[in-house]
Amino acid sequence: MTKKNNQKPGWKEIPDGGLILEAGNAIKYKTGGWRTHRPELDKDTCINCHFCWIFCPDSAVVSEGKEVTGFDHDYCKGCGICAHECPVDAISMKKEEPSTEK
Amino acid sequence: MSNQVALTGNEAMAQAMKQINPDVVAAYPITPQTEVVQMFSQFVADGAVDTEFVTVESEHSAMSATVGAAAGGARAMTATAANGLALMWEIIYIAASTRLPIVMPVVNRALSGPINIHCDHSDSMGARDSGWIQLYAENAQEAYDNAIQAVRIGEHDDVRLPVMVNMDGFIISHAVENLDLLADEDVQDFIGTYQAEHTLLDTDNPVTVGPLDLQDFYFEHKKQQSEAMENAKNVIVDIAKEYKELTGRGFEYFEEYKLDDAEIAILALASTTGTAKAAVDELRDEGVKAGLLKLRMYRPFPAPEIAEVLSDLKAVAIMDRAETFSTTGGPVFTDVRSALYDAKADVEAVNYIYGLGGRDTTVEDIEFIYNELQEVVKSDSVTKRVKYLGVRE
Amino acid sequence: MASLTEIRWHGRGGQGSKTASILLGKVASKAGKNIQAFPEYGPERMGAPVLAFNRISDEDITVHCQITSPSIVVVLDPTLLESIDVTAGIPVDGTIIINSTQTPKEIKERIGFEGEVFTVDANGISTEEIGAPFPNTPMLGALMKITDLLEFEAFKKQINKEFEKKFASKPEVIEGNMKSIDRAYQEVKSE
Amino acid sequence: MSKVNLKELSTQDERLTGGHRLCSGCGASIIVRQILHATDNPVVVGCATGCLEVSTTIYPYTAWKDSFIHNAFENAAATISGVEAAYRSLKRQGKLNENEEIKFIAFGGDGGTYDIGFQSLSGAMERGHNMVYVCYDNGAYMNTGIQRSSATPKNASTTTSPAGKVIPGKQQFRKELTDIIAAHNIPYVAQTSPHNFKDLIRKARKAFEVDGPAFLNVLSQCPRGWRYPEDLAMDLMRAATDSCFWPLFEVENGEWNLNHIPKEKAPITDWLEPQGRFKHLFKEGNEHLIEEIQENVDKRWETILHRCGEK
Repeated sequence: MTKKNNQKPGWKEIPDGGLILEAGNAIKYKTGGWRTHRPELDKDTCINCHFCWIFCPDSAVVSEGKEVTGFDHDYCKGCGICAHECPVDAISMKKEEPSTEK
Repeated sequence: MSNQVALTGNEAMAQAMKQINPDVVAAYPITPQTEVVQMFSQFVADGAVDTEFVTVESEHSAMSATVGAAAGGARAMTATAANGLALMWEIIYIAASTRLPIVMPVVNRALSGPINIHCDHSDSMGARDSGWIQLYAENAQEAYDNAIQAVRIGEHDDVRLPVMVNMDGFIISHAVENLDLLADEDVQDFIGTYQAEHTLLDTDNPVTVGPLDLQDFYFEHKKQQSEAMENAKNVIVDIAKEYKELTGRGFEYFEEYKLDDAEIAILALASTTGTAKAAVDELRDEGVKAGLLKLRMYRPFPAPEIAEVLSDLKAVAIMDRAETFSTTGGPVFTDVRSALYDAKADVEAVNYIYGLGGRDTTVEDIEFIYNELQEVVKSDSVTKRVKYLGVRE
Repeated sequence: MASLTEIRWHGRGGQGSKTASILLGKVASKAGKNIQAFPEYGPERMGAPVLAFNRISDEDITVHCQITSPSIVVVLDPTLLESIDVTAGIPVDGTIIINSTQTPKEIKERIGFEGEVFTVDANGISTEEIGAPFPNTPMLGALMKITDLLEFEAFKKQINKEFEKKFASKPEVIEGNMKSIDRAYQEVKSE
Repeated sequence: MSKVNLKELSTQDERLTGGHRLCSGCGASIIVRQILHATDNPVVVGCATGCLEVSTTIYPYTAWKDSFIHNAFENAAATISGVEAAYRSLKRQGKLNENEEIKFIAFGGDGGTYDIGFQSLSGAMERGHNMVYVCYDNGAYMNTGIQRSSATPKNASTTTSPAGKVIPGKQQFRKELTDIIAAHNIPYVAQTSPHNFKDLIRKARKAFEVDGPAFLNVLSQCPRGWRYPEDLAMDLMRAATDSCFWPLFEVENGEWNLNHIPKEKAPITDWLEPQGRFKHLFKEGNEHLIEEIQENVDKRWETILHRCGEK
């Protein structure tokens, strides 16, 4: 048995039947690393229309008090739908640095 | 406390379901189980139960909806037979692995094809490794008793597994016999109320049921299931004892019939064991030391216990009302023989495949097996390990 | 098993042979007997020849095989004699009761049976008392007369209760059925 | 019903978290978010086997903040039927909080809805369970690698209906599941698309409100199966509705209503051309295939116009 395998909980330590009891714990799994381009918000241009927010597949557009404040880069996969749908071009897609391509 | 009535096996099973009063029943009719669904529908129509009855469009959906209901914290039941059980196949594994204490009467019938509506065990025997507890009954009384105990067994904290309550199609399901029913309140007292530990409907504690379970955890979940099956053995004994205190009836893993001093014996399950008792009685009158082991609990399989009671015999015949087509015998045979191997018992074991598709099995047929066992003992040899009882050449 | 009585019912689908065997079983059960009542199941529909069976005993009944040598055979439809061997498996000291306007002697000759034969016009009785030929309940009355399975008055009292359950929605037919039983009990003919 | 106001909606809690493992630019999670923003009630979500299911609940993680159940591929509707039956039973018996109303949703892809789950869906709709069934229709079995379904558009190239030397992709037109579900005479049936979030959220609200079953058929982009630049997803969805390939309509208690009539009906090539799965249609000699698709769309659109009383 590999050491890695031993670090995970054993059969006595996990709930029966494959149940997951911690709702929404997928936030512990970060998907931001999948991204090749990151969205960047120009707050001055933004009109808070929230199109980016409603079209985000990854619940990664942050809105606080009805105001779009930016992106949660832990989860954003960089699809760019937000940037494309922004009616005022307040979002630009920037290449992730360091680039994954060497 | 109890009252004797004359009911068909199906009527008895419907009564058990009514007295259990499940929160949800999702079921689809299939011969020979149909009457159970019909009678239960009438209980619902008359307001005799609190059950939400889901008239699904197939057995696949019957088991699917029952899984949903049980995951929602309901005491949930369904019932089926033969091809209906086969159509549920995929979901019976999910019911067991999701650890849902569903109780399901199965009115045993041959699994096609060619299509046949009569009794054999090819339906439930095929499901023997699905992770369900399986109980078998000699008669309507035992089927009724098993159904009530099944609720407690499945819901027990150490178990939490679904239970299949088997009853022979037509032979028991459609025959009127005497039996004692418990009073409704005694059934309710016995089974108690059900509180699932985690349910979809507990909105304060949302739960995810049925995730994608990959290489890193699936194996652990299987180990849990296996452990629950192991635990079921003690739980089944405890509940059988408690039920016997209440009713004076019942067995734990099996019934030993004139087995104490027996030299030859038959191991069988379900309705044929009643016929076998008559054969044992007749042989005993002739001075033959014949005995019978009637298996009630087939899953989990009580291997050491069976080996212990069979070890002092000279020869045992194991009767299987199902084929495996492995060419090495029926399912019960292979399990029993393997148990005897572990016990290092010096007892010849032979297998009789019988009664497929409802073929009648008479007292004379069973006496024939005992006679052959006597030959095995006398000649100290087995000419053929697996035989078909009464098939035409 | 000395007290065991095995009965085979012959009828046509729809004539009530299954119902008769179940009624007999339930009544005998209430009288403290151990019983079985079961039909033979096939794909038969209305009109096809069908079978039903009873076992009645003071001892436990554990056997679950079919009945192949009944001591009593009840035939609900005389036309079955043309196509079915109703005597199959009956021992020589067995009994046949048949719904027929013929005499037992005539039936005996027709079927070549050595044992006892009884006849009763169950169709005639039920037509007069219920308004249509329902031979099964009169045949139960005849069966009570010629066997000592159950005490007749107790049988009637109990079967009346069964009818009350069975005919809860049409109580008017109970009286006709009870009269049919009484008349068949009186009118069943022996040699 | 109040207007769909995104600023207001943005103050609600997110009920599908990030950290799920759907593809970048997937339509399914956008649809789920829009649906869940259409109700304030607690929900129980059922899900057919498919992309959404496998990607949001990989043990030991779940992206769902509400209760969730996956049972198998073909039985999401039957499974939710059972949960909803449990809810009704337990509530009737006083075993649940009587002031809390739970909504029941089943999600399925087109595989789990049009095909293998069709019987279970039809049964659940006929029985009248109080549930909202949402089909996210991306037109193939994307989860297992883009195999054709009965929702796959004609001539789309999939891995089981590949465009080859003699056969130009799928040979059948897609079946109109929305119409079939409407024929179940349930209280509410609608077809919608996430690019028109106002339409989708309004329809989801109606679906939650009706007493009895509701069905939403939602066009869902799939960058992998459709083969287009993923940021252009919503343009593509607009092309689907503007070309009338995917009409937005609803059937409320048997009454058909059209919710979007394009100012100028776009040619079907606006929808086909950006997608790699239709690339072979634009080779010389395949013009007749495009014509045939256009004719089919025109005919369907006429039918819809008549049904919705627009003609």
